Amino acid sequence: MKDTTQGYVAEDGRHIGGVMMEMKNITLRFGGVVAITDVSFDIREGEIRAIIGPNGAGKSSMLNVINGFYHPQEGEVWFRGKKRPSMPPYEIAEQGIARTFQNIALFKGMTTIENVMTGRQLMMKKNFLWQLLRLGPALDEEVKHRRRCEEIIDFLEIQAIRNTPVGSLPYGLQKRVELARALAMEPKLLLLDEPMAGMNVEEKEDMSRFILDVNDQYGTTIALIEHDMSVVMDLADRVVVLDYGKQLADGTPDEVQKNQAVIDAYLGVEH
Amino acid sequence: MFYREAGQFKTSYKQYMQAFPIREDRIGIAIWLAIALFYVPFFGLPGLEYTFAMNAIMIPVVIFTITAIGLNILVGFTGQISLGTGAFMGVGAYACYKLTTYFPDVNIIIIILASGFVSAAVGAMFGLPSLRIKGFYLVVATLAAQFFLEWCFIRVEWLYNYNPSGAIEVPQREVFGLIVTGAAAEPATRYLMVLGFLILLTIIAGNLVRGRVGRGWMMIRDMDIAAELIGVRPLRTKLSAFAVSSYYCGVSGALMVFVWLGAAEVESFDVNHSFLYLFMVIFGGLGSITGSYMGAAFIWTFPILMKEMGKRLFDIDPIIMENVSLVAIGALIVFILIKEPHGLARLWQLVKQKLRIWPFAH
Amino acid sequence: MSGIFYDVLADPFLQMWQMPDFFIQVLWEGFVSGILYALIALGFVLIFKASGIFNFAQGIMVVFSGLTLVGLHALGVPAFVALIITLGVMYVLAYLVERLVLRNLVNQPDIILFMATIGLTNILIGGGQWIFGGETKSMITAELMIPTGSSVWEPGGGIVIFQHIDIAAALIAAMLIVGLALFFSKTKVGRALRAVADDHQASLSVGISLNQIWVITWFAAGIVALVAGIMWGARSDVSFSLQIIALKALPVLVLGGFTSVPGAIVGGLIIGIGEKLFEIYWGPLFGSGVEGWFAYVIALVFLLFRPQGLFGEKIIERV
Amino acid sequence: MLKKLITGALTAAVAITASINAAQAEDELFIPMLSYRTGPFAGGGIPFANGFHDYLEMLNARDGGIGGAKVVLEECETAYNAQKGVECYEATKGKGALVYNPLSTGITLQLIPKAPVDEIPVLSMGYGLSAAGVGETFPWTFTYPTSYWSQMSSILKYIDQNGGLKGKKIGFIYLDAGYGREPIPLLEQLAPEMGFELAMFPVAGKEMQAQSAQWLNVRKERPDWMIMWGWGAMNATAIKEAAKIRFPMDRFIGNWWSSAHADLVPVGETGKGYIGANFSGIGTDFPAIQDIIKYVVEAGNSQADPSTVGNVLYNRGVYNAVIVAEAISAAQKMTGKKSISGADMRMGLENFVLDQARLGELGLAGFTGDLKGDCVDHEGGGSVFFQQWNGSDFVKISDPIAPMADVVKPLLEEAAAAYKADKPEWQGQTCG
Repeated sequence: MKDTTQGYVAEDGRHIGGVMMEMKNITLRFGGVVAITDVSFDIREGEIRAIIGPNGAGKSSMLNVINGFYHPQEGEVWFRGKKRPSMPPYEIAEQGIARTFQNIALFKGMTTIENVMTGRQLMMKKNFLWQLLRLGPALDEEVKHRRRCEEIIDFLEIQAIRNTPVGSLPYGLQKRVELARALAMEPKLLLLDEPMAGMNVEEKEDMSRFILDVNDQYGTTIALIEHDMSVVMDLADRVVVLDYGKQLADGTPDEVQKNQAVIDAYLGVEH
Repeated sequence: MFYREAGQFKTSYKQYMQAFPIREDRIGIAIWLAIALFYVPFFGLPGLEYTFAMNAIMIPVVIFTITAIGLNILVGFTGQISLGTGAFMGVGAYACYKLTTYFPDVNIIIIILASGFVSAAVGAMFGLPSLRIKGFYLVVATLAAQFFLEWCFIRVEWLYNYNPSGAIEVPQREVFGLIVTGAAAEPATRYLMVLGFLILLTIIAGNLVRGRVGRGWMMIRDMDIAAELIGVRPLRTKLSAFAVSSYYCGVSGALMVFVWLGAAEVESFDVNHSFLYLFMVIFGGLGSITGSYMGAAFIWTFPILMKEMGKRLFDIDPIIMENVSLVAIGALIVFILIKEPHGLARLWQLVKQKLRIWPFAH
Repeated sequence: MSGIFYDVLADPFLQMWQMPDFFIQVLWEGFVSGILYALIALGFVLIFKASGIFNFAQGIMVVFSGLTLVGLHALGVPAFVALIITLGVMYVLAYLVERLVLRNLVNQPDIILFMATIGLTNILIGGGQWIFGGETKSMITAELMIPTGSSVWEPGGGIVIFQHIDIAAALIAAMLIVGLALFFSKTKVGRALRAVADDHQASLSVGISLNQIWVITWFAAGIVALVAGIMWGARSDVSFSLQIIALKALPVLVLGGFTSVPGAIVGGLIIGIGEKLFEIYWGPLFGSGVEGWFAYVIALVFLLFRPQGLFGEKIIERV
Repeated sequence: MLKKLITGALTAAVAITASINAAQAEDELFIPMLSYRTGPFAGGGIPFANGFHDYLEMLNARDGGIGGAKVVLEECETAYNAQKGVECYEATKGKGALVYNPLSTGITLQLIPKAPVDEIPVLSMGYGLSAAGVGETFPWTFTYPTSYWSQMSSILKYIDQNGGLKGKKIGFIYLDAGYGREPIPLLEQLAPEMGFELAMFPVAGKEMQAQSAQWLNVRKERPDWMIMWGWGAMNATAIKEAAKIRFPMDRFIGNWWSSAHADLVPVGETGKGYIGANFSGIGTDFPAIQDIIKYVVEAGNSQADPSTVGNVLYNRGVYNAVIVAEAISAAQKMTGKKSISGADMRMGLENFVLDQARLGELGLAGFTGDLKGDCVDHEGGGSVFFQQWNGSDFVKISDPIAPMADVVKPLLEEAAAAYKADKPEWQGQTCG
């Protein structure tokens, strides 16, 4: 495993920066059940990082630790060179971490454009008084963000469903709207929880393309959980493997694929 | 045929984001507004005796529409059930009474607007538990507010100026030389005053729900955990919903007593009234301002209509009709929840959608 | 300041000590009203457990069943026959609710179902008044052979009065609870009911449809309502204002948890006894008459510290 | 479906119009009847409404109306709800309403300010605002035959006459609302003057059927007498609870809204000895009541259960109707018109005389004490007597006991002045 502390050059030639987020010896318990045991890894600026593992490996719990929804009993989370204290999820969102959800968590009562606009909430600062007048600065702000959201909608090719209530959209499109919403937050770090679960091959290809484009065009750092090994191996720069809450391996896709423990625990089971 | 958006191109997002992007809708609203402003105050409702139309139908409907919009902000837009509406209206009414006793020379419109803030503060206070309590548990919290406030309205004699009858009796107040409260006020004056409040508060509610604040409410309603992870502060958002909602209820409560009833005891703010207002919101449509108009108008006029229909057409005893309309409203609530959980507003939308493509089937 | 501390922290306990017979009487009265609250709460729990529906109409079902019983008797139907017919009416009600309401609202959000039960409340109020009239009715206590006398116990010169009707209420409530417990644990239908609470699929494997389960639970809640109606009606009278008192079951549920039968009972007793003690010993500080909101405020405060109730499981939120 | 509904609604709207705008026929006396046969207090509202209705219908059937003009009654259901009260008022006032009997304190309070504007008098008989007894301040509102404060003073007098008041402890259990709280200022003023001790037991409106806490407190306080200001289901529950703590029933006095058959029949033997204040005769042994039975009840024109005719609240409804009828006929005599207006009605209400002689003519000899319409005194100088429950019926046990006018009058005037203080438009009002 090569030393990558100061950044490295990815296989496709992209330059990956220094450490953005570091998980140090994370242990997470629910009552008596241990979900994660002593897991440590880091995420670099501009990287596409994957967390994989069989069902119940603690992947989603890990993601929830990263975005502060769960607070680990032991271990530290370092973000951008500082130890992150335990803070409510909305403050973590303010730090520039956005995510999508395994079981889509869109706002069902709202349309696509409204859902995407929710990603801009944090950036809208005009106070209540302007809001209730909806004039001047408040309206300008609304228009400005609306424009940005329309760009994201164009980028993800979902213009046609702009004004459709999201509850009535097919699954694949809902996933895409959710990605749009996360992108609207202009995150530094984007967490994707099984972005391709339940999709057909074509949809998976589309989604992979979007993920690469996002990383490429906006330079967004991406951490994703995925079940589909082939997808992960194509997309990710580095992979961390969990099993039963424990860390089995961490490295490039090639390294991980050759790791005997991983083959035994995960690949061996799958194939 | 006449209801088309084809050919109406939007050249800016501002246009796109209008409350009523379709021209025919705007014309429709203008016609309604013209009727409400220029026809009703002078002629009442067609076919009804003027003061009956004004005092028993139009004025209360306008006031309850404000209540319904307020409650809808909480229940329909933010997803927090409240059974404390009656009491929050009471807070507005008692606050208005106290303020106008202390400042008899201040314009009553300003007093009413100010008393809404008292109600908003009380509402936000009782909204505090909503951070930890969700769903049906919150129902209990709002019932606690309802019953505790009812007790205060009786026990804190200061609230009704130690009046031995335990009621607040509205003093006469004038605005620009016109009597607006008390029995001597003309129905038209009173109607136009409450209508003015309604228009103002509708515009504000419309602005709020279409902007950042409203989106925050709906995010909490649709999926509170996701909302929080996106950066919505749950406490601030829920409290703002409680406060804004209670503000509307408070203003409508003050208007109800000052402009409509003229005097009120605690009975006018009891829990049964809270149910009535909830019915207006359910029936009109959760999360719809247009629906609040429809719901308030329907729930208020329906029993009156039933009573008169029964009496005039079939010679049925009004007592029976009273019970029949209770049953009918209950049944209609269940019916509309089964057929269209989003109420009359959604039905109206469907009709419009049909119109949009009429005369073609699809 | 010391005066307030004395009034709040010392004087009430001193009073309890000085008049022990009266204190016992207060506890007993609290116990009996607690039992009645628990009975109403039990109806809520049954329905909530089986279908996740928060049945706001439980309170009016208490009134409605009581009115039906009294109304039938007024028509000349013998008391026990009237009781059986009333049970039949409650079954028909359960069947109609399932058939016309629940079946059509499957998979709707909880809040919609809750609102539907508020609609149902309106139907029962209007219907009840229409059929039976709005007057207060007296319960046919003697005809149902419920004892009405009282016994006196004189501990150390004091006096404690036990109404036989209250003793009967406590016994009947206990029997009902034991009966329900046996029903749930010993019968096939009962076990299916418990299964459905955990997993809607599971009930199908027992060979009972979800629809039947709903009818049965609503009927069971109807029986509980009838018993509560009889007991409350015998203590005061049957009138529509009982419906608002029945709302007291809500704070009871908050304390006990929405899905726990023992919780409903313990919660009922806590509210019943706590409310009486507070009213008698601390109420005068507020000018008395605090029973209207005390239970709700206690529930509210309790919720802030333990949102899942006494017996509920801790809620772990997932995304 | 929708079409049908809309057509139906339109038809109804047209029908409403037609009826409201219908020109009032000659020689009719239109009297709106705001009653409540539904809602939490229906138990009291029903017999009262029946009595009121049946007496006036009897006059129509027997005498062809009053002074040759037929009485037209329109009943409007308020459910004891102030908001519905407004609706009923507005629906009927345009039809030439002569007088409103709101039958609810809440609705009375709303109508009091409207009365001078619309020139329709309000007769709140034995309820409403006590202060309205001051005719000079409230020229359009009448509280015949007497007010709550006067009643309370009579009750205290009764206690004084039956064992003395000095040094006694008086418990006051009341519905915790405007109605129940109204006599408190009087009690607080009289307690030191008459040398009795006072203990208060409020009962919240929605808790009125759960009074065990209040009665535990009664047991703790050990009052010598209990006085009750209750209504609806509160009354029977209170009597049962009193029996439970073995409070002596003949030391328990209910006001005139707390001692009706509706309250005591459910209690039966348990309530034996319970005393109540009343101002209208009990039973059917009056020629006028017999006429009601003959012309209305037996003719099938009454909603009343025949067994309830002659009950306390039924007869009180009759008495209310008698005052209305007497005022109408006084107004007819003064104006010389058959069909009168609201303003004429007020004149009638200020000038009728209902003494024993007149009561005899009406077939109601001994039904009640003397009552005289007056411009200044809108209480009319009536008084209450006391009745006792014998286990199955009420028995009159006292002659009318006049109120302590010297104590009550200043209180009434003070309250009236307070009411008027913030109403500039009321300053110039006066009676006559």
